This record gives sequence, structure tokens and C-alpha cells, in this order.
Amino acid sequence: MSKNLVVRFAGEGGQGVVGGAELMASAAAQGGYHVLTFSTFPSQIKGGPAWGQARISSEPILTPGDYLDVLVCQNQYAYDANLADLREGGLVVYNSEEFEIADNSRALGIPADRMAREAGNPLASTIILIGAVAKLAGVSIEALESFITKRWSRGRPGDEQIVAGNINALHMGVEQAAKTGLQLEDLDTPPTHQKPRIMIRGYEASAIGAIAGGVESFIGYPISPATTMLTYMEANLVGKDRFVGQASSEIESITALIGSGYAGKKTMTSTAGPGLSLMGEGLGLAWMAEIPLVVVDVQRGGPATGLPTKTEQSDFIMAMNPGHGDMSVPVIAPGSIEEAFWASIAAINWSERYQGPVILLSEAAIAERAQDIEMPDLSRVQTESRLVSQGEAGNRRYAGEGRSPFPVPGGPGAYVANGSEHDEQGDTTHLPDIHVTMTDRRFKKLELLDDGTFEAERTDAAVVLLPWGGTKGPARAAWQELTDEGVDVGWCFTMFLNPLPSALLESLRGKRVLVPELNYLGQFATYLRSKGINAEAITQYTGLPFKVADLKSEIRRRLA
Amino acid sequence: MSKNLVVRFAGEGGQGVVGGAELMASAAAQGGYHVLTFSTFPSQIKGGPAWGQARISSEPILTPGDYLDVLVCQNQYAYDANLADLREGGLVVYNSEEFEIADNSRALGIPADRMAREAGNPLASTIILIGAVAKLAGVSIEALESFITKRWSRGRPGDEQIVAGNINALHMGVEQAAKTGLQLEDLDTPPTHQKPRIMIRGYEASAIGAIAGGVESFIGYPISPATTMLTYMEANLVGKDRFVGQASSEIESITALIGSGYAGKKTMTSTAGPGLSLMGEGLGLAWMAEIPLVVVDVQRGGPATGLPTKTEQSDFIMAMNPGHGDMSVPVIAPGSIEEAFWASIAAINWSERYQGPVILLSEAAIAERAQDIEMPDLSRVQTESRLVSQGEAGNRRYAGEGRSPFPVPGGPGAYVANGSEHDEQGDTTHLPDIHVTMTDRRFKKLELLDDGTFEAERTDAAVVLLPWGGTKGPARAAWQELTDEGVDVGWCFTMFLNPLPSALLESLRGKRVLVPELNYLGQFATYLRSKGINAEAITQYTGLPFKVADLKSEIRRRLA
Amino acid sequence: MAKRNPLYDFKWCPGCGDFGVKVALEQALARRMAERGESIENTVIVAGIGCSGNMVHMMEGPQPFGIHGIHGRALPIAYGIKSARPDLNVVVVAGDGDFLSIGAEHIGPQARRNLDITAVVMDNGIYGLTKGQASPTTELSVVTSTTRFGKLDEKMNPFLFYLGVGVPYLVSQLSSRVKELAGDIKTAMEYPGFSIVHVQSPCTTYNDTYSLLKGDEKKGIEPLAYPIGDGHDPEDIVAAAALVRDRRIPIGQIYRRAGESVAAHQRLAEAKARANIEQSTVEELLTAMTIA
Amino acid sequence: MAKRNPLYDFKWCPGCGDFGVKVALEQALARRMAERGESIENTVIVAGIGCSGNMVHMMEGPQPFGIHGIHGRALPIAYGIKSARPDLNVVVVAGDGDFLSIGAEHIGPQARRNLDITAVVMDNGIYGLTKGQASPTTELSVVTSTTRFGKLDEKMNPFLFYLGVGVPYLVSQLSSRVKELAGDIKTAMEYPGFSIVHVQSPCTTYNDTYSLLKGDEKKGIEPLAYPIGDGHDPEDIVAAAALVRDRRIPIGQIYRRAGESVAAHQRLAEAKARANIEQSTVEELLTAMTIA
Ligand SMILES: Cc1ncc(C[n+]2csc(CCOP(=O)(O)OP(=O)(O)O)c2C)c(N)n1
Ligand SMILES: Cc1ncc(C[n+]2csc(CCOP(=O)(O)OP(=O)(O)O)c2C)c(N)n1
Ligand code: SF4
Ligand code: SF4
Ligand SMILES: [Mg+2]
Ligand SMILES: [Mg+2]
Repeated sequence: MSKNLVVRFAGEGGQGVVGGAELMASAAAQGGYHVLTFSTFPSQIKGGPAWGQARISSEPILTPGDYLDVLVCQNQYAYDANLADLREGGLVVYNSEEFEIADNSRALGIPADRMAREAGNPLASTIILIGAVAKLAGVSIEALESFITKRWSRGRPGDEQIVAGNINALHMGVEQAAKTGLQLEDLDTPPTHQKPRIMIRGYEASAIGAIAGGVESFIGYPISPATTMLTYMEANLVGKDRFVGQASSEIESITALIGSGYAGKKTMTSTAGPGLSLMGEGLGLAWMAEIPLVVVDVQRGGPATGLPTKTEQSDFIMAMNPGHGDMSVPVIAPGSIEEAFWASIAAINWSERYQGPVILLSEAAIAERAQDIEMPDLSRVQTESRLVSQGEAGNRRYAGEGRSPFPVPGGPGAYVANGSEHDEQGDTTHLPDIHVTMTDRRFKKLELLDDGTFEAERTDAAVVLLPWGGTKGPARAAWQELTDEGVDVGWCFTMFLNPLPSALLESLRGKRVLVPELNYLGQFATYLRSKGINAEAITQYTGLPFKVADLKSEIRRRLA
Repeated sequence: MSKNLVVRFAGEGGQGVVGGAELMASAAAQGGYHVLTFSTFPSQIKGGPAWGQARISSEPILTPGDYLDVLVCQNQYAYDANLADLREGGLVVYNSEEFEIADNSRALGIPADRMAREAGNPLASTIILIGAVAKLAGVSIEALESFITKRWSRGRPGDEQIVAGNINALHMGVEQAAKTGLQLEDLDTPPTHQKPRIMIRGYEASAIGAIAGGVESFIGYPISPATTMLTYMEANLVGKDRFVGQASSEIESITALIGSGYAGKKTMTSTAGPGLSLMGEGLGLAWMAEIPLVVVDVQRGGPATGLPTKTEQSDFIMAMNPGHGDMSVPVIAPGSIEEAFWASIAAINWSERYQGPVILLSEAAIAERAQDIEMPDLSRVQTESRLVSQGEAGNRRYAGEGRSPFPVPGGPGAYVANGSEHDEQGDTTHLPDIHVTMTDRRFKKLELLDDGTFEAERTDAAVVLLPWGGTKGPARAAWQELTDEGVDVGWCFTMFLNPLPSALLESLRGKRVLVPELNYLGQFATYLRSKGINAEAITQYTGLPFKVADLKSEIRRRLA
Repeated sequence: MAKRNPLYDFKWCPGCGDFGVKVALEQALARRMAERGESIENTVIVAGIGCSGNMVHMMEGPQPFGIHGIHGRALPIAYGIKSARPDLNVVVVAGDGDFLSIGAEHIGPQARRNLDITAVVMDNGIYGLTKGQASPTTELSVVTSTTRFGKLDEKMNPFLFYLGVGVPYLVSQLSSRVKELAGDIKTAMEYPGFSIVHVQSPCTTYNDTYSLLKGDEKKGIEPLAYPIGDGHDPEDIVAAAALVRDRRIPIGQIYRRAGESVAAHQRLAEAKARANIEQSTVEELLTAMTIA
Repeated sequence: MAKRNPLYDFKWCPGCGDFGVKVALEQALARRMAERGESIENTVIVAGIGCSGNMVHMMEGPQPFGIHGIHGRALPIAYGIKSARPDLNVVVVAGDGDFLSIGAEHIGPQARRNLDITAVVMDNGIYGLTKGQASPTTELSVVTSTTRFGKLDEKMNPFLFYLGVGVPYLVSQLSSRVKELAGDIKTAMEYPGFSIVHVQSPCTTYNDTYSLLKGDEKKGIEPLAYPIGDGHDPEDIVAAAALVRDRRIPIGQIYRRAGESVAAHQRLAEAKARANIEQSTVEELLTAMTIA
């Protein structure tokens, strides 16, 4: 019995390789398995090397899996480019209309498209392949049948034929596999679950979290990989006094957010690096005029247009200092899909509490992943709203040290929200002592955000592993294996990157901190060093997430 | 005999207080003295608290001077706001039409405007005041007369009357002062100079340096305090194949620069923080596509619109990381007017050598200062131009590790300059190994820039004073006084902030480094700590430069 | 907020056209409040960066809310305010450089949305606050600090520009005609959609165009500005284009889109009503993803 | 640079209108080179970001220089190139989102400068590369992933927009009419000033408008596109405005400013000649500041 099945569908954009992996995952999830998908594709609509991967397991999953049990490939290039990731003893299923593999001892050729056409169900070729994979890996065929039945019974005329056709296609694949006699270890039986589970994507978790946090206005400009959050909001943030709009550029998005935040609403946008780079001046205005808003940056490969569909963690430095002048924008970066949900709530709470901009750093690999998770416990949701002025301070919005009541237009306390240095009522003045007072005020508010939670294990160890964002998954897996292997390394993680929980910072003093991160500069490690922590980065900048094995060996190398 | 005379003209914008200080300085400079001016005014055309200060000395000058020997004030507010800076025993000259000072033991009231009007020379009121100041401070009246004669003999009809009128006005002031019997120590006689000297402003030094560096194209959008450099170029970069243009925004400026740099020209823009904040994406493109260009950021108070006319050093962090993704933009920051000239040449050389963007960090206090300096030794000017492709590498512009020959449009080697990740000929591709190769290539080029010079004195001391940019002046003055007073502190300075000269970095290891800088975050100190240097910042964020006395006492405090 | 804030020291130069605009805006707001019994706090003034933008601090009397943001972004800020709070009266005040150079990109989108706000543009054909550089509306071959050989770019025709990007309501006025301007601003605020009041507001320090606009009989200068005759049909966009095509400046209502004007927020409300869609709760959104 | 680079794998979808534009552009350049004996390296293709922008990599045959920058900035990049090197032939290729949404701010300035470049705009009324969101030229009430209730903003009229910002040379064409398009692009490149060739280039995947444009007798669909009749005087801007005011799409020369067109770089050269100004040396500039 094997605990894991990792399948990759590889081919070209438009050949449904991503869909194949996700269909397989959904089916397995419904069969009770834990699943996690990952896909990578070029920045174009048709063509180009693409693949989708599904990991199916009887145990909770942290990563899409380093090595493949089954590689399904649509063409020669896909075979050549992905073979290296096939584990020893792994099997290949390939499109025999496209190319041939001489040695068929571990490979199975299927003319899936032709078979599907001939069966009068051209769209079913992926299902044929899934059938073959299921057979090879000993996945319960019944489970797949019941999935197909559910999935295509949508109460439309002709559902029956479609279901029948697809089940037939499934069996066509099963037979093809059966003929070969090839067989992997059977997959373990699925676990039993106490709590209800949901199948959710990262961007959905971020978006629904934002709705849970009370977001009222969402304005964005399309950009991969952040567009999905915008379109999700278009479809789901639809209440009477809710507003979702497509801006004409990211400069319009961020300045419109400033307007909405100023007008008293919880407001948010989603973008990627190029958009964030255009928001620097606007974020400075939000910082200066003290306007609550949240920018979700779904990181992709940079700089410039960079690698629009690949994953990277290289926007951290700019997120904290997106514009000129003295500012330090709060940054929150979720490490998993569950955390993506809670991170959105936290980001909105922070922005409302300290009355300023907050940046939520997501990543392509988190936003696009689909995974089964426990239904979040909504009773734990706590939302905050800004302190609203009842006129107590008159128009002196910027009076006092730190946060003061926020006058909402239409209500009392008319003032000028000003991006130029200003006095208490927001009138422009550049007198030295006023610039000092107001600068101190803006930074003092950050002290209100020292409530970030963090994980800390084996805190006695001299060396601590401290990943951030989506690197949490592979790092955690590597850490678990290393600890099992008797390596003594501590574990810390927080999604609250700026300001860092002061308790965490203290606990790191005097330790050697290893920071795995997906960028060249070692951006988070750099930041930690500037805070006096002895941190060194473990970097990777391939546009792909870390492999657990690579991380493990690198950590061992550093410890040696 | 006193070595120094510090005079401040204080009043409202539009009352010629800045002009007064500069006229006084020019006159003294022509008399052979060393002079340095500083002024501060609000962001508006008329009105608002403004003052101009002139320091006149028989010795070389590092700062405008902490305390005033003479305060000239136009109104009550100017008197109240500036009195604190008057040294003990200092004198006040005030506009007696505007207000009265009860105790006239150290103050002299002059109805300068009325006197000027009555003398039929209404524009001469400032000269009347200068006459009074000169008498009080024992500045040679002959020198002033000859200055006036030169200044207003422009070969125009009526020059004689103007000169006579102004000399008469000068003496009216002298008499007013004489009547009071008030008198400061006489000013030392001017030094004798071997080398020819020039009176120059910071922005002129930057602009002429750029011309010396071979700049061919300059495109900018007006913004204080960077507009003066743009308008200087409009008037002086006028050769046949030179181009100067006003853009419609900073986004147009930076992307136009990318076009000009791509087209083979040495190209430059000047802007301030808000403009730099809009250039993040464009700078990322220049970094990614490897396009030489120089952005001059004349720093002002930030963030957002901030304090447009005040000085600050708060754009350093953003200058190095102006956009998303992995980049590290080279940064050069001159510490004096002489250095401003050489820094422009160095910035152009760096951009041409490593084929990428360079940011030149100036400051309001440097750009607007007028000072007498020795004529720069032009025989020391060395300019560099990019390695141009003769077709040797075909269209493989991005081939190899680090810099490769640059194909210029019209010549051989047609390629695509690409802001998306690309292969050797610039075609888009997002394959993992290519992103790695190209990222390494972009950063490796920075090694070509490790030729930055630096100052280092008393390198044996355990504590080192390392200011940056315009803070060099007051820091140097403080360091000299402290050393004279027997305090053992080392001195280091470089205008090459990123990459830092590796030799300097090494020499700082293990030392305690004090970094005076005009910002809240201690931006340069933060950067040094991230490089493992034990650096702590001495910050000020008033919109004004450091006073030498304040720096000295703070350094002493840190050493205690 | 000049009167209420002695510390605040911004001043316009003597004779600056913006003084007239200030008084007109104050009057327009006062009348609106009186007529509707609406409180002044229901109005938000969104200011651009420039001498003109300082309007938001200069206004006297009852104080509206204000926001003084960054250069060129008054319109998108107004979009954010109005889309969040359709109940507010949102007025943009900006200069020609702010509105028509760095901010020009934002006009078309608001016009297409028919965002229900009023923009008062103070056009002095110059960058005032930065001490006199050419702006898009500076005349061809005028010499400024950034146009040493005389301006080489053609003058932008703001009216043609507005018509081209689809601005549905367009009035042209002079800062010196305070009474008329106050009326124009008030009516524009009442228009249910995107309205622009484009004001010639001369800069006495860097580009004094008073005599050009009003003409000067002695000097024999024909007035550049002239009242639009009754012959003009403001609902005919082609006629409007013809009216504004030459360099003279017609004063009055240049264009007003025919038919009823449906503001952006109305459209959205109606669309939602049509789709009779409900906001799902977080619980519902998550439960929909349950693995059966 | 498709043919020469097997590794480069970008593909347009089958039937994408951009294929036709690609061939037309290749032909136009080939003819230009032949006629002038000009080398292909004298041409620079400046691409926007979008499926359309990938043109710069897709072109086959003799390879021009290319630059594939950032979203919306093709025009200012072209401004930088042409102002630095008037001798180069600069062609911008961009989509409706890139050119008319985030990049719209850059059209007016080049028009007023009369920058001597040609922009080929591939208008498919959609954001293709980002998988089908509304663009400024998406029709009102069309449903896309960002317009769930149907598009609420009015469709931008790109022709009226170009006329409004002062574009001196404007041609409208269909991607399917390759021969005509090639001719249009070639003539536009010859125009000494700012020329735009606006091409309807349908997106077969997200907004297939072929039948709308060409019409469909069976389905009884009137063709949206129609040839401009001889009656139209392209030098009359008011006539041009009248021609493009409705939603139909006239094909042909919409506008061409009357009189001789003086390109930006010519103007500057002439101005410098008039001022007969010389570049001072660094020595001269510094010496002028000597303290006598
Ligand atoms: C991003 C940015 N760029 C440039 C500036 C500098 N700036 C301030 S006001 C202004 C233009 C002012 O002209 P206009 O909008 O016509 O207003 P006016 O002063 O003439 O009323 C400029 C360029 C700025 N504040 N921000
Ligand atoms: C600053 C920035 N914002 C957003 C994007 C994402 N993006 C890439 S292409 C595109 C629009 C494509 O539409 P269009 O210009 O019409 O080109 P098409 O794909 O339709 O040919 C967008 C929004 C980006 N690359 N950069
Ligand atoms: S500079 Fe011009 S626009 Fe500014 S205040 Fe003075 S007159 Fe008015
Ligand atoms: S998505 Fe549309 S525009 Fe993009 S290549 Fe496919 S058909 Fe062409
Ligand atoms: Mg103006
Ligand atoms: Mg498009």
C-alpha cells in the first residue's frame, strides 16, 4: 500500500493538462483522499509547455510532491522535459498519436483523442487517460464513477448520456491499462474525516476571507496571477451597497481605493508585481493621509513583465517600501490555503486598526493551487472596523500621538486628507516641528499591530528554520523529515512579516536562522539581518516552488 | 577679527529674502571670500515663511553655519521664528515699517522699502539692508561697490544710473548702521587664491557634470526641487544631435529614457520622490532589458507630496529597490557641490559600463545651494561609453555571463530588448533554467562597478563616522571639531552607495559605525546592518540639514 | 481652510484667477446646501496638486470634507469616493497640468462610466506652482523655462479632448465672471453624470492672459473668449466639435449629451436589480465547495 | 522571432486576427526596404503587452530591431527612440487594452508633438492575454469575466478619441484585408508625423467579432464595418467626427490633417537653426561662472 500518488499531466497550453490534474484531484477528494494540485503554464492562451500535477494521499499534504508516480504526456517535448521528475519505478502514459516510446516496459501509449472521437465523445480524452492512471495506481474505479455521475448530473437534458459516455470513457482507459499488466502499489484507503471538508483554490480562500473581513469595495485591473481574485469578487461581492469595479490601470485602482477608504469603506485590490510597482506613489499617499486599504499582491516572477505565470517571492522589499520617503507598510503573507483565508481578515483588521495601507503578499503557487481543507471555523472570525469620529475632536483628524478617530464624509469632523505634510486638521504646512510630530505619529501607529501570531517548535535548537509565505509547505515537510532523521533544527513561522511579532524577533536573537525563500536577493533574510538577526537565505529563483529533497540537502549542507 | 560671518534674511516668499542672501554671498565671493548659501521656503509662489542664509568666511566652508551673526527680518513672525538661531552678541536688522523691537541695544530698525521708494529706486531696498549688514560686520564697502558696478554694468543704456543708484542705496544702509554705533568684530581679510574659482549652484554642478559625462538626451517632468536641472538642460544641452524634452509625466520620462538608451544614447532625467515612485516599473524594465540610463532624484521631504521644498535623505531604500522583483539599482550620492559634478560623470559611466539604470541621489539642500569652489580640473574627466556590438555575436545580445556587446538600432545584431524573461536574443521564454541564467547575468554585471572611491581617516579608531550625501558637510565639520577636542573617531565617506566599494565594506567590519542621515528610518544604516555591519543611525527629519553642534553632542552622547 | 487656520500660510498671488473660482465655488455650494437643506459635510472637494489644488485649503465659510492627494489623481480618487458613497456630492478642483497632462488618462474612464461628479478645471495655460513651465494648454511657440525655443508641441484643445473621450456635460467659463461661474458649477453639480466646468483662470505671475481673453481695444487685441450664441445646439456633438475647433474660446454650454443621463451608480444598481442577485454569506460561499 | 528561434514557443490561437496583421506588417516593411534600399535594421518595432504585442517575436523573414517593454508604454518608449534617433523607422504594435486603457495617456502628447512614428493598433475589444476581460472598446452590456452584469461603461469610440487628442493621420482597417492593410501601414510609415492604423483584429477565443464585422446574410446581421465612400473629405475634422460618431466602423482614411505635416524632430531642428544656437563646451559653461 502506498500513501501517496503523484500524477502529472504534461503537454501544451490548451490541451487540458491542467484540467486533467484537477479533475483527477477532485475525484480523489470526493473519494475521501487528501489532494493538492499545482500547475505551470506559459503566458499565452494556446501552446507552450504546460503541466498540471495532482497529489493524492491518505495523509495531510504539504506540497505537490517532488517526484512523479505517473507521468502523462501529450508530446515528445513534454516527455523529454518531465521524465527527470519521474520516480524510479514510476510509469508513463503517453499520447501514442503524437509520438512513440520505444521501451514500453514502464510506458503505456494511448491514442486517447482518437478513441474519444470514435466513441463519439471527443471531450472525454482526458477521462480516458484518468481511467488508465487510476487502474495503474490502484485507485478505486467505483469512486471515480460516482464522481463522474455527480459532476455531470446538473439537472440538464442529456445529463444521462454525458454521464454514461464519460463512465464508458473511464473504462476504456482502465482496459488499456489492464492490458499492459503494468501496476503500481495500490493507493492506501482514504482516511475517515470527522469535520466537513471543502475543495478550494488559493484565490478563493483569499477572496472569501476578504468578504469575511467585511470588504465593501474592490477595484482592480486584470493581471496574472491576480485576475482570478478580481473576477471572483465581480461574481460574489454583489450586495446592495457593495462595489466591484475594473479600473483602467493600477494607478487608477490604488487611488480609487484611497477614495473608497477615505469615504469610510473597507476596500481592497488585487494585483501582481507590475501593478504594485505602479502603486508606489498611491501607497505613499495612503500612508501619509492615513487611509485604510488593502493591496493583495499575488507575486509572480519579476522584475518588469518578468514571468507572468510563474511563482516567486521577490516583491517583499518593495512591499514594505513601495514609494519614496519614510514609510514602512505592514505586510502579511499566508503560508497555506487555510492561512490565505485568515490572512485577508487580518489584513483588513490591521488596515482599519492603524488607519493605513496593508499589503497582503500572496503567490502564484498559492493562488492557483486547489486543495482539500477542513471547513474553516467561522466562529473564530473576528472583524475590526476603524474608530469613527463622532465629532469629539472636531476637524482635528491628525491630533495626538498615533491613531485618532476617523471622520467619515457626511458625518462630523470635516478635514482635509492630505498627502502633503499637514497640521492636525490636514492643512498643508511644512514647519520643521510639524513634520517631526506627524512622522512620529505615523510610525507610532505601527505599535498597534504587534499582535501577530507565530509558530515556534524545538525553540531550544541553535539553528532555526524560518520560511515565509508559500515556502512554508516544502520547508515544513523538509523540517519534519529532518527531525525524524534526528537533525536538531528549530521551526518558526509567521505570516505577519512587518511588523514582525516582537516576541518572535526576540526569540530569534542569538540564533542562526535559515530562511528558504523563492528569490535571488534573499529578501526576507536581508530584512532580518537589518534587525540584528543572524539570518542567511536559502534561495531558489526558477519560477517553481522548492522541492522538499532539495531543501533538505541544502539545509544539511548549511549545518555541516 | 572674526573668520566667519553668517547672515540670514528672513521674511515671506516673494520678499526677496533668498535673493538678498545670494546677492550678499556673490558680493563677498567677488571680494575673495569663501561663501555658501542655504535657503528654505514654502511650496508656493508668494507668501509663507522663507529665509535665505549666507555664510561668508576667510576659510573653506562646509556648512551654512549653525548660528547667526546678523538676522535680517522683514516681519514679526520672521523675527520670532528665527531669533533662537541668533548667536549671543549677534545683531538684528529689521523692517521698521512692519514692526518694532522695543530693546534696540542689539537691533537696528530700517524702513528700507520706504527709503528705497523715496530714493526713486524701489528695487534697491535689499541693497540698503546689505549695506547696513556690511557696516555692522565690518565687510569692506569698497568690495561691495565694485561688485555692484560689475553686476549692473551690462552694456545697456542706463547702466550708469542703476549702478549709481545702487551704490547710493548701499551707503544709505551703511549710514543707518553707522548711526547706531553697533558693531561686530571685523571680518577677517579674504584669503588669496592660487586657482581660478567659480560661483556655482548644486543643480548646475550636476547638470554640467552630466554634459561632461556626455549626456545626449534629457527628458523630464517639472517637479521641485528637480525642475532647475531640467530647465538648465533646456537652455544648455542644445547641440545639433542633442535632445531635451518635457514629458507629460514621470512615467513618460522613464519609459522615454528607456527608448533613448535602447537607441544608443546617453540619457538622463531629473525628478524628485513622487516622480521616482512612478518610475518603479520603468526602472525594472531598464534593469531587465539591460538599458543604460540615469535618473537624478533630488530628494525632498516625503512620502507622497510631502514637503516639496524641504531637504531630506529618505529615498535611499526605494532607490535601490524601486520596483517589484529581484533588482539592485546602483546608487551614487554626492556629498558636496564639487562631488555633484563628478557624480554625474560617474553615474553615466556606470550606466554605460554595466548597461543598466543608475540612480543619482541629490538633495534639495545640495541642488539649491550656491557656493564658491575651485574650477574643476577637467583634465581629470574620464568618460565611458557602452561596448557597442559590431555584429560579432549576431543577435545574441543577452549571451554569456554578464555584460555583452550592445547592438544599436540601425547597426547589426537586431534583437528584442525584452522586459519579460527572455533567451539570448531577447525572445520571451519562461523556462526555469533560463530565468536562473539571466538573473545571475543581471546581478553579475554589478561586479563591474566595484571601483568606487572613498575617504577613510583615523581608520584605527573603534568607532567610525560614516555620513552619506549632503550630510557629509555638517558631519565633517563635527568630526573635525571632535578630533581637535581629542575625541577618537574614524571618518569614512563615499558617494558610491550601491554597490558599496568592497574595500570600504571590509574596513568597516568589526567596527561601530555611526551614520548621520536626514530620515526617520535610518535607511543607510539599515542597509549597512543587512550587510553585517554594526551600524546605528543618527537621524533628523525636520526638513532642514543637521546643525554641527547638534551632531557633535549626539555623537558624544553615543560615545559616552 | 484659510479662515479657520491662521497657521496655514498658503497664498495665491495678487490677481490670480483662482480667487474668482474660489468665491464661485463657495457660492455654488452655499446655494446647493440652502436649496436641498443638505449639510456641507455631504460635499467632498478632491484637489489636484498645483496652485489651483490649494483651493481645498483656501475655502472659507462652512467647511466641506476635502482630500488633497497626489499630482494628477483627483479623478480616480473621486471615482473611489463616489463608487463607495453615491450619496456624497463630489467636486474635483484641478489645474490644466494636473488634469490634462499627468492626469489626462483618467478623464475618459470617468466619462464612459458617467461617474456622477463635477470637475472644475482651472486652466491658466501654465504650470504655476512649479514656477512657470509649459502645460498642454500653453499656446504654440510661447517661451517658458522648459520651452526655450518657444513651445514646439501644439496647444491641446481641451474641449475637443473632452468631446473625444465622451464627456457628456461640458461648460466653458471665465474666472472673472464669478456670478455666472457660480451658477455653472451649481447646475453642473445637479447633472446626474460626469460634468466638467472648464475655467480660464489666468496666472498673473507666469502667464497673464487677461487681456488676451478679454481683448484690448487700445492695443487692438481681439478678445479670445466670446459668448456662445443661441444658434448653437449643445446636444449636437458635431456642432460642438465645429464650435471649438479654432483657437478662440467659446464661453457657455458647449455640450450636453442628448437624452436622459444615467449615472454610473444608478446603472450598477439597476443591473443588480435586474439580475436580482443577493449577497451570499461567507458560510454559503464556503459550503458550496463542500466535498460531498 | 519565430522562424529563427525554435525555442520560442508563443502561439496565437487558430484564427486570431493578429496573424493577418503580422503578414501585412511584414509585407509593408519588405516593400519599404525594397523601395528605399533601407536595411531592415533601420526599423524598430515597439510592442505593447498583450497577445498583440507578441507580434515583435512572431515576425518572420528579415528581422527588424524590437523592444517588448511594459504594459501601456509602447508610445513613450517610441518617443524616446525617435527623439534620440530621427533616422530610425519606428512602428508601435499594441492592443486595445494596452493602447487605449492603461496607455491612453500617451496618445495626446505624441499627437501634439507630431512624433514621426506609426502605431498599428490591434483592436479585438477584449483583454486577450489575461483571458477575456472587458477593454475600453468592448461593447456596452457585453458579459465578460469582469462585467458579470454586462458591461456598464459605454464603449470607447477610439476614432473620436484620436480626433479629440489631435492625431493628424488616422486610418481604419480590418485584419482580414491583408493586402489593403499592408498598403495602409506602408503609407502611414511614409507620413511625416504621428500616424495611427487602427485595425479590427478579432479574438477568436474571447470575443469573436468576425461575423459582426463582416455581417452575416443568413443570420441577417448587417456588417458593422463598411468602406468609407468617396464623399468623405478626410481633411475636414468635423466631417471625420460626423463619420465616426455612430457605432458602425468605417474602413479607410478617416482623417489626415490639412496642409504640410512638420514632424517633431524637424520642428526642433528648425527652431535650433532659427536660434542659431551652439553647444557650449563644459569649459565654457564653467568659465562663465568664474569669480572675477
Ligand atoms: C508626480 C508628481 N510630479 C510632479 C509634481 C510637481 N508639480 C506640482 S504642481 C505641478 C503642475 C502644476 O500645474 P497645474 O496643474 O496647471 O496647476 P497650477 O499651479 O497652474 O494651478 C507639478 C508638475 C508633483 N507634485 N508630483
Ligand atoms: C502594469 C500591468 N498591468 C497589467 C498587466 C496584465 N496584462 C497583460 S496584457 C493585458 C491586456 C491585454 O489586452 P490588449 O492590450 O487588448 O491585448 P490583447 O491580448 O487583447 O491583444 C494586461 C491587462 C501587465 N502586464 N502589466
Ligand atoms: S503662480 Fe500663478 S497660478 Fe500660482 S498663485 Fe500665482 S498667479 Fe496663481
Ligand atoms: S486569446 Fe484572442 S487575441 Fe489572444 S491569441 Fe487567442 S485569439 Fe488571439
Ligand atoms: Mg496651470
Ligand atoms: Mg485586446
